[in-house]
Amino acid sequence: MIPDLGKYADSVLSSYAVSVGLLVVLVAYSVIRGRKMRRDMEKIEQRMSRNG
Amino acid sequence: MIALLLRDLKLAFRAGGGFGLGLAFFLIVTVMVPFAVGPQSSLLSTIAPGVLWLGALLACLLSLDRLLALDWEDGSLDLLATAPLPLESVVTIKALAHWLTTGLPLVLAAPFLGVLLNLPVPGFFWLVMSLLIGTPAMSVIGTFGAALTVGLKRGGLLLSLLVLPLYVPTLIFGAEVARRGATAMEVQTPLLMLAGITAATIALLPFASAAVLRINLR
Amino acid sequence: MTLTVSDLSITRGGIPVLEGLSFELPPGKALILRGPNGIGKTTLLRTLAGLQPPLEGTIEGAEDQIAYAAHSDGLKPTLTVTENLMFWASVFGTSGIQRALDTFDLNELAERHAGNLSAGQKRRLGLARMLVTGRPIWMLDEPTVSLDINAVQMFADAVRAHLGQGGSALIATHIDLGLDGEVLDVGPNKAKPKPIDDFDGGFL
Amino acid sequence: MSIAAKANALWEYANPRKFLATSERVLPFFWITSLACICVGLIWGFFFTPDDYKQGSTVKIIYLHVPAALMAINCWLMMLVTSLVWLVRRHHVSALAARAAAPIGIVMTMIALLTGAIWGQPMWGTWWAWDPRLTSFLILFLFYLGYVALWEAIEDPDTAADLTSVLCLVGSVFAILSRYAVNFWNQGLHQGASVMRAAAVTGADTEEKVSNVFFYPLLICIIGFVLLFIALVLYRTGTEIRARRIKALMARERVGG
Repeated sequence: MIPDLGKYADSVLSSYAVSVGLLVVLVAYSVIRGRKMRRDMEKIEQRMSRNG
Repeated sequence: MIALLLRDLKLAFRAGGGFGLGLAFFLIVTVMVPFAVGPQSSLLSTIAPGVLWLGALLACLLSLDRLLALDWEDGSLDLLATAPLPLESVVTIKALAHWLTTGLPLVLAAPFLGVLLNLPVPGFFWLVMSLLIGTPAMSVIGTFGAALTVGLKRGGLLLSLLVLPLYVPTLIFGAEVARRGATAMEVQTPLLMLAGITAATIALLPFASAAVLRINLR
Repeated sequence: MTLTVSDLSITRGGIPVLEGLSFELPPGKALILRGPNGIGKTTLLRTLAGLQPPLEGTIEGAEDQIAYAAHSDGLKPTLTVTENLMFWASVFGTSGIQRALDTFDLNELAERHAGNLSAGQKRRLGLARMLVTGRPIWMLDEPTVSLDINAVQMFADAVRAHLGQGGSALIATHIDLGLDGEVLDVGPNKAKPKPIDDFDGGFL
Repeated sequence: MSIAAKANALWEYANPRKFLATSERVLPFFWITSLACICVGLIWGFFFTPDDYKQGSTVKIIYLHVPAALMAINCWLMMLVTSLVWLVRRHHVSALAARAAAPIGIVMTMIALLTGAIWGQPMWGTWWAWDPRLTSFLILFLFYLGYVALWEAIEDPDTAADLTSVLCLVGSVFAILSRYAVNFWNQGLHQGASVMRAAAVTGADTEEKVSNVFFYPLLICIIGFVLLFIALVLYRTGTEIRARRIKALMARERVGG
């Protein structure tokens, strides 16, 4: 299925790997941090509304 | 305003003021270069203008974190900010004092260090000229960086990270003048650009520095 | 010049700390600020000095009238007493430091470096600095820290002399200085927290 | 609705609560469309476009390189605009959006630089050349780093927002200056930005055109990157808003509210 990339196969594939990898890391990091902040905010809001 | 300038100069020259630190650093960096790249005089004379410019730039950078930090710590800046003197003038004077105590000595020392690096004879004039025009911009830009990081405990490294990219245009044109001067090429275009950048930063950047300082004093 | 503050609210780090604060400070009077630590006395002084903007309310009669000093003196240890004072005198455009030297009994120390002074002497020099600014309203933040009883007394005398000459002072301190003036307890003006579930630009 | 009223309505999203509610609603759309566009564009580009007669299969790298480079610059522009909005109108969301965008800009710049280096190795015979365009991106990268470092270093959030905004303004001017300086300093061997010229699309200018075969998948990739950028900025701004609220609540707990 992979098309014949000729002698530049390494370059092309590594470009795609690096770019997609970086994008995935960025999205994953954003989502993990986003989830954590969402959780923390709920926790502290609950705690504070309980304590007044 | 004169009083502020005189006080800053006095403080720099008296014990503990750190005057000469930049100069010593400039000397040491220049002396280290041949150890790193080898003693061939042809190579040294090729890289001399760039090395001297970079050395001057780093020496300038070294003294930036003291530029405002001392006045910040002892509360002088609070009182200066409430004084009839506009903060824009204060930062301009501070930059001028920094240039007189750091930039100008570097300019004067550069030709002697040029000898160490085998700088070609026509290069001396343009090296001094480019540094003379370029170092004021480095002081003014540095004052902006110092104002940005003045409230921070360990702002030194951050200050370098913020200021170095801002030094790029000055370094490029300044070193270009020195390089072209050393090879007896036409220097007018980069010289004009360098002078333009210096003039523009001196005219405009103090407003940004003062604004930033006001924010930090809140 | 009377300092008039009406309905002032101030913030620290974006969070309201004091609100609805009103008072007057007429010439010749002192106002002692009281209140627990962290309530915002320093923030109040800085706001009045114009170093930070108030959230709400008005401050009248403060423009170019205030000399502000935090705990630090703004003194340069490598300059002499005279040089330190001369500098501030010329920055504030006032003439002469002789009166300040006389008032604070600094004549004998005039040529000493500020770094060689004792804590009490330094404090006197710091107050002399306030005097050479020529500004009538002094704002002092915990000025008696690190002073012994004698030095505190000298400090109180100095402030009294300043008041006698028509100046005024706003002092955040816990010590009774025996000055002619009122005590302002800012405790009741502590900002009331808003309900936390309706947050806006302030995130509260 | 008149334009003025529309503009006014836009400012309502500067309220953090409103922003959170709205972004939550529209985010799935942006996530899905961006993913779809990037997948379609990359698959089309990777599997169904021919090799370039000169560059061989390395031409496939442009589907990543060009969109990333575009977003690296546009991200800084967006930060510049939001910084200005913060300085002029004091809308917290605006400052936080700038903060949220910066790491995206860093990643985009890294992708542009890395794919450029990987492409340059077979084409120019070197991983790195001090070509003006590459150098400018490297400088842009340094600006991003400084900007993020300043945000991280300052305790007080409003002070941090103010200082980083001023840095962004001043930095923009110096970034443009650096661009000219670098151009002057080295004339370079990089291709012109052929995608953006109308002539390149119509094929009128045969010298440096990106032909239509490459252009459509590239366009889809660019759209995908733009949508991904929007999704990330919206999502990350929401995170920053929450982080900011947590900080404010904790500060209040400390003073004993």
